[in-house]
Amino acid sequence: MENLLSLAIFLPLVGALFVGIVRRENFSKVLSLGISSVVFFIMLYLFLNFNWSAQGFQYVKRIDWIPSLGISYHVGVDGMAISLLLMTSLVFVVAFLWSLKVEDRSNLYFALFLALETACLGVFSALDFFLFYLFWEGMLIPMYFIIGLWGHDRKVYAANKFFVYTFFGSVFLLLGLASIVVYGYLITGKLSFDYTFHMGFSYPMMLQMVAFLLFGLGFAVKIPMWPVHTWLPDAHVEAPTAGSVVLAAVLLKMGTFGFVRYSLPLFPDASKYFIPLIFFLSLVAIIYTAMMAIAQTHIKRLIAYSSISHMGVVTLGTFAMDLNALNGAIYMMIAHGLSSAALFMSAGFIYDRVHSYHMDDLGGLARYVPKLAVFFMLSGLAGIGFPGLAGFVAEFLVFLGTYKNFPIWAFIAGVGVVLSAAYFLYMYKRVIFEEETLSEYRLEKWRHLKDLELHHTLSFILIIASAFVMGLYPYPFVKIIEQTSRYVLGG
Amino acid sequence: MTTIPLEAYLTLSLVLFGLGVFGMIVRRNMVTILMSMELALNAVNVLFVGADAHLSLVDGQVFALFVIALAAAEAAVGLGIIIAIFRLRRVDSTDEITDMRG
Amino acid sequence: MEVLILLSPLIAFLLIALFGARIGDMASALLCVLGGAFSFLFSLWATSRALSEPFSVKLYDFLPLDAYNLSLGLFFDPLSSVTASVVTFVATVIFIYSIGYMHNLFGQWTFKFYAYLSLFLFAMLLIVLSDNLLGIFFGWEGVGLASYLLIGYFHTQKKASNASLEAFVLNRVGDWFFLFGIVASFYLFGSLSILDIFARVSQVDKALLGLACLLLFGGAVGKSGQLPLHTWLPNAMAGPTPVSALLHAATMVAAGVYMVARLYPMFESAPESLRVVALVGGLTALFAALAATSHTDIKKIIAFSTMSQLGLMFLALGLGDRMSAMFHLTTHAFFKALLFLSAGSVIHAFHHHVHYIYETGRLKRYMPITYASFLVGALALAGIFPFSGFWSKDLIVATAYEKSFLWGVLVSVVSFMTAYYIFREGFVMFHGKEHFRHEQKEEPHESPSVMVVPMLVLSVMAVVAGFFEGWYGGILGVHKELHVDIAVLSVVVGLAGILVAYLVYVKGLIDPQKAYEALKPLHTTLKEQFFTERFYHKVLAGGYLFYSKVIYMTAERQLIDGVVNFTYPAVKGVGGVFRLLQAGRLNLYAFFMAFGFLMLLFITIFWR
Amino acid sequence: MIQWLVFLLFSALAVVSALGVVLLANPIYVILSLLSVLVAIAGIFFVAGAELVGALQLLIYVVAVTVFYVFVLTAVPWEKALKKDSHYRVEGLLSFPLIPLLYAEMLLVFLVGVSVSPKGEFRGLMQKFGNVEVIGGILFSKYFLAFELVSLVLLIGMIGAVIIGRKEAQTYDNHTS
Amino acid sequence: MNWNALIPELVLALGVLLVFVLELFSQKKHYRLLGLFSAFVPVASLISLLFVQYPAKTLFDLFEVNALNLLGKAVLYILTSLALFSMQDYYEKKDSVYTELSYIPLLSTLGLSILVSSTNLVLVFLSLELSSISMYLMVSLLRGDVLSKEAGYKYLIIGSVGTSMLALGSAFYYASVGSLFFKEYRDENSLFLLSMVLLLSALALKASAVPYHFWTPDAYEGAPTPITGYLSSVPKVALYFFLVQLLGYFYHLKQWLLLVAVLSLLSMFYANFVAYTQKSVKRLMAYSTIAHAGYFLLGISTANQQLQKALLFYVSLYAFASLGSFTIMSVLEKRPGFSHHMLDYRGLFKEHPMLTSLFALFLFAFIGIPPMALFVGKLTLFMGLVHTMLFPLALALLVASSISAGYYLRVIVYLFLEEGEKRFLPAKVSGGEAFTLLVCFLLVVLLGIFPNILYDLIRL
Repeated sequence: MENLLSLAIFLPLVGALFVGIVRRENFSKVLSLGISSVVFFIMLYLFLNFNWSAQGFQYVKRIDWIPSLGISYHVGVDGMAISLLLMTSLVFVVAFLWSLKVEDRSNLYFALFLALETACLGVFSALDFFLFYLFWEGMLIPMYFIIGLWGHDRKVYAANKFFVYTFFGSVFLLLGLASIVVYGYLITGKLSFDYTFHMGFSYPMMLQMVAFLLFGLGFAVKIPMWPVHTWLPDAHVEAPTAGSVVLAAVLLKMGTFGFVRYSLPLFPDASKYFIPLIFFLSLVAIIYTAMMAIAQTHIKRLIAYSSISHMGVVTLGTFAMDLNALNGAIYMMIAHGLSSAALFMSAGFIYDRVHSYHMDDLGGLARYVPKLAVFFMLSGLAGIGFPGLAGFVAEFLVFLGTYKNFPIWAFIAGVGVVLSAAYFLYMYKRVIFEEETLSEYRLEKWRHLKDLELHHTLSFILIIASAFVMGLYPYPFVKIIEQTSRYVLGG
Repeated sequence: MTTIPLEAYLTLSLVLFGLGVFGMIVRRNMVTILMSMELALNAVNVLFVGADAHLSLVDGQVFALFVIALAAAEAAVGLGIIIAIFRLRRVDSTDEITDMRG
Repeated sequence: MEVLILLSPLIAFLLIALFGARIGDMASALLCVLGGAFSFLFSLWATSRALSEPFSVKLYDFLPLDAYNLSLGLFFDPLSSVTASVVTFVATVIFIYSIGYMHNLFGQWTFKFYAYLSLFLFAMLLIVLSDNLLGIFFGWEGVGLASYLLIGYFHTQKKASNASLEAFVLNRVGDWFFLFGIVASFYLFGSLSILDIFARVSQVDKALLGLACLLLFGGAVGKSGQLPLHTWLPNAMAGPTPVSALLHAATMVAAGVYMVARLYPMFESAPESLRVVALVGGLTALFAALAATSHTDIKKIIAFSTMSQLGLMFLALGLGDRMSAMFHLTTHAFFKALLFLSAGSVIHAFHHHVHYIYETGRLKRYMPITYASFLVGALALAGIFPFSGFWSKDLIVATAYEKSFLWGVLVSVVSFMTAYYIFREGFVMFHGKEHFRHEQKEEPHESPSVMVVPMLVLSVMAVVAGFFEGWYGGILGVHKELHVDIAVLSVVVGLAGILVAYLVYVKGLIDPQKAYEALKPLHTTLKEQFFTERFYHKVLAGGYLFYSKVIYMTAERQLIDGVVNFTYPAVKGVGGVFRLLQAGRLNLYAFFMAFGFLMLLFITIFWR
Repeated sequence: MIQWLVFLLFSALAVVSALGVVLLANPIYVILSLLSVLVAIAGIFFVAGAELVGALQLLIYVVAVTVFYVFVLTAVPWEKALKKDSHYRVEGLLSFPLIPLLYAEMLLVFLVGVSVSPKGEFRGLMQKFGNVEVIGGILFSKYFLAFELVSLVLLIGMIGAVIIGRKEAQTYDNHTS
Repeated sequence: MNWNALIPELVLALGVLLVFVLELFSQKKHYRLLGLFSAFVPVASLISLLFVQYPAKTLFDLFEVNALNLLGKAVLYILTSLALFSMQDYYEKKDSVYTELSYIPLLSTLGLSILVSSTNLVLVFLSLELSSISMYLMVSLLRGDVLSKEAGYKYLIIGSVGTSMLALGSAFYYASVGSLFFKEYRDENSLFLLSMVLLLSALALKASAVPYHFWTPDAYEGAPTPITGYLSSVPKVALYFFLVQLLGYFYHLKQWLLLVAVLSLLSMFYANFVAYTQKSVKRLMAYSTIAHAGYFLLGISTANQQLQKALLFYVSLYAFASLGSFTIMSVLEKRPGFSHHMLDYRGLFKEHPMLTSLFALFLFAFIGIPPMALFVGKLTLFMGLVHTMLFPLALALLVASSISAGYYLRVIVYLFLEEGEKRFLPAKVSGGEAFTLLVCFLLVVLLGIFPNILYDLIRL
């Protein structure tokens, strides 16, 4: 069992090596899809076997790695991690499925994605600071090249901005890690990067605040929180579809995951102290970026801003210091992973067919690609928190939990419900519904647009079906997530 | 043996050292810069010998010997390079060898 | 078994959505009707059970909220089961009607339309039958979505897509309040189940309860198109007429009223909130009636009338009279649907090209059955004895006069205007001149029987429904006396309204066009709904969009991203300055080094 | 007293000549000034009782190194240098305050420090043997490794001067032709 | 006399002698063989390290061996050997064969190797000068290339300023302490302070820290690229191993921390800023070296085991990464017409995927991305700084290193993301270069994943 987890983490990396060695396009595609499916089924198996009533981490594997620095190979999952892992592995299956038609340097493409998968899975399952940071940074390079090599016009700018920005954040994180590890050494005389080792401490307030800010900056950049968010729209706009999917669905979650896994349990007092700050930033993120979203004419940029807005809800719920809110925040991570993946897939599909992301160039697509219109609608509904889809449960839990201690904040944050509907439907109207803006030439040309192909449909179905399952029967998911929330909140 | 205080040696040494540095800053000709460098190295020797006299030791003198030898070696290499530059470029002034900058 | 009430439209929806393209539009339509009909039958059955003994059905555990387990379920009591029956009945009838109405569009993916209708019915039943607030919210949003999709059904038209967007967003504003109402109630009662709430309603803090009620009422305001979230309802008429009839007259918009009635114990315990309900309802009733008097769009007049009637219902609720509100809701469902169907019939006769009453005229010659149906509906709406509207409205009038003379006068005024505007529409369309002549070559003709039969059925209901007043009061456990004086008064007021309309539009006592010219400012104000719509569109929505763009261009691009992007030139610029030190000349190197050494020495000596 | 006098004399000579090294325009005069500095410093060495160093200074520096310079100056036609300014005036002016400042700061430092510096233990030994013997002894015992290193340094200096300075026959011609 | 302690140096010296003699009697055609032989000399010294008993002192305590400096020597020998392996082909292709170059680097390494062990300023002075003069020569020896001569001259003059500072510092040390041996001297003596400033300045000059860095960009750019690789790796390692030992005698001065901090801050920020304006990749790497000098100097800001261990780990691995990247550049430079201008690197990935990926790997290592070993260095450095309560310095390091990411990325952008037309012949990697690259790559990656292999060896 515990080896299964490690197997799932490193299988993609091995696959990447194979892809790099064999260099056959079809082989790469089949292997990537196969490996990611295997990983998905492993994760599903682990998820189903997860015991939500047991305390602590499960499937734990610990091997001494660098004894002199107190670093060990230590992996394991709690409820949040296994949920995120399941979502991640699903998203990667979808990303590979979606990319089956990639022709440009596809070997490298698949190798990079496989490496990225290892990094992403690793981040969520690492129980050692060093290992965590290894995976955390390890995701930078593949993503950099994915954006830089397969992106659109301003790919270099976007890739560099992505890299420098996130690197900037993560060095702060590194310093934060170093600080608490050294503190642990100073008071116990034992140098250890082990997460569980550090869980037992209560740090002095000063250290907590400093470390919280350092960690927080690292996470905030990745989430991204306002005002360090501007890399995200650019990265999304330029990234290839599968890249955007992974970026939105998985990479953004690393930041919020970090808040829940590290900031809250390690620095409880500082977390309480900084609640106003975080809440303010979250509210700005929710409202301000919703405004930014509606101001866009570029669909991917709009979706990117909507992601930031939703991550604002996650941070709000994370720091509401309430079980339900935290459940909701974690639930939102997964729900948003699904919905944003589907949204980016829709946008990418539109680009594939019509070669434009601009609303001014689009319209009336419902008539030409009706299946897409349906899936686009469903993904959008999942995103704006429509009941019956995963997003609603998350939003409801967050608002419910936040309202308990911070009714005004929660109520103001609730305006996001309205604004998100406004920007999504505004976009939907202009892209899918309205036809009056279209020129005759376009209409003529679009008459023969090809609707979703099989692999597209399959990808969408995987994502949307999951969103439905999570929206209609959240009980087991919330129970599993609650396993994390309880220990994080110290209950 | 009446001794001259260390301060005197120090002062002299520093004056000479400073002049050497000053020479390196203001001289244009590559050879004269090398000579200014010799001046600076000699200034060090003065200090060593002075310190020896002050301390009644001989280690400083040994050091001074080494400095002399080293200065000679450095001068030899430096002059070799100057000649090589001159052969290639026909220049002998530092403001003419500024190909690399920034 | 009771779950089948919900499941049959749901299954119809799924079947149509998944296989609609394959089985064709007609089959889809039939499936949809079948789903509605089955649902109706099952609800009748459930009603029969519920009347004797309320019961609830637990579906499944939905969500663990800390210690509390939220499970979804259905609750059947007289109120919900009767409403469910009414809803399914009206829906089925309208589904049938829509086969005729949409027939000319068959072959153009019209199965979507039936899918949406089925989805709507499912969601509506969820509202009606849910045993907890979250379930209500599920349906609440579901009908919102269905309404969005149906309003935007002719999405290639800008009008329709804009209207659908507006409807959804304004509904979402209401939902925002509703959601927080749910949240607030959860903390008040520790549960979301309606039964639990009713059980504990007397034990909680009144102020907080009032707040929760107001928040919940916010949702109702959005859904029922009350002030100030009203502008979407008239615009929603861009959808196909059966949709207007079903969603925007008979059922969906009434969901707000139903919800308040459903949670009435909560509201009752917080009288302050009821006062707000009454105020909003009364204002809306007056406001919408005024707007209706000056509109010329066939459907919009009826839409404003709907708003107005909903306002009356809220007024009744606010004044503490749940029974009359709910009864009016029921009768209103019949006669308003009837009115819409008649209007749809007119529009259908003109091949969907006519939208304004002045483009028609003298249709009674061509469409007698439609004329009759419209007349029945209008008389019911005007509250003329013995049509159903009389019975239900009379109760409200009575309640209003009971509470305060002012409320009574308000209701009377509204009733007067109601009678006036609906007959104005009727007289212009079915009497008067044939305005359509110069545009239409062919003559309009009566609609096919698939449309006519539903109209007839509804006509019958609109006539007889009023006689069930006593029975209805009985099942809700309320008995109200009929006040003869009030009844006479309201009939007189209604007749007066009709008379005025008759004099103006049939006899031509005053030329309406001239009157409009003379009262132009007033006319415009009323027609523009006191400029609220324009204010919302231009100032709120337009302003939001404009400022979003401005902030995007300034704060986002210039300030935040500007700072971020400026780091590169800044670093490069600083580097360019530092770079000057590396000038390439050995002397300068020596100089800088000496200077640097001097500085270091300086620091060393003077650092304390 | 005489020692003082001689010391001052040599110092004055050294400083004046050093000024010559720095300031004179003609490279030949500069070499001569350098020579004079070196001789003066050798004199100071003698005054300080470091006969061996003084002698070696005279031998290595005054003879060998200076010959080097003269040799190079002939190889690199020094007349060319006279055609241009021999100094950078701006840098000179800029660094003018720099050097006194350097002096001032260093003086400030060591005037405080000298008094506490220790006195050595070789005094007796020195009187017993001559300076040369002592240094020789220490050179071949204590500083044996250093001595070997110096030989290597000199070797590399020599080799370096040869391989860099020698005419790179084939390449150079290839490039010019 | 304990000759045992001197075995590695003796082997090295003997090797030098042997090469020297062989060189005298061999002809040009034996150049390859000679080069190969010389490259194996450090390997022999490396093996001989195993026979050294430590800790020990010899030659009247002038020369000391202990676990730490033996490790330093091992790193030095490996680096030298690798540098020599990678050198041969470059000179042949550049048509600039100097048979002397087979032993000059060995001499330089010999000097550095003695430096690491020396406990006396005389020895420090001489060993450092031996290596310096060798390096001046190595920089200047590229046939017909005036840039290398210019670089050599600038290096020599500024280097000799450093020499005179070192000598002056030694003189002050001597005058204040009365001995040329390093010892703990705790009196409040301002002469001692002055000597500290001067010695630190001189060593900073050799380590190319701002404001004594001026020779670095020019020498690095002008020197033949394999020599640049040598310059950026071998002397750095030796210097920091030496500085760590020197630290023990000076750290108690309160100005020490201040001076080191000022030097390192200046270095990191100055270099990271200026690197952005560079057009030549080689010169950019020179500035990167200066920036890294800033990072490394932080490691000697106070005496703390963790900090120094981190520093030594970091600098050793940095040397390998640096040698590797310069080797790649020299491979590329062998193609006629190639300058190191960024535009010449455009689209290189299409032509040489392996080489480019390796280069990118080294560049990412410089940025500090795991799992490359330099990351562990940075992390442990952070930990050390936090441990010694030098939080502001840690923050500065953090900011500086995130600034630095940008210019490395520029190179990577040119390598991967820009399209370039084919202008050069394909580059051929010689066996020696391939070996060097392989070793550097393996060390950088493997020690990143299993840092304790080296980390545990660093025993202070």
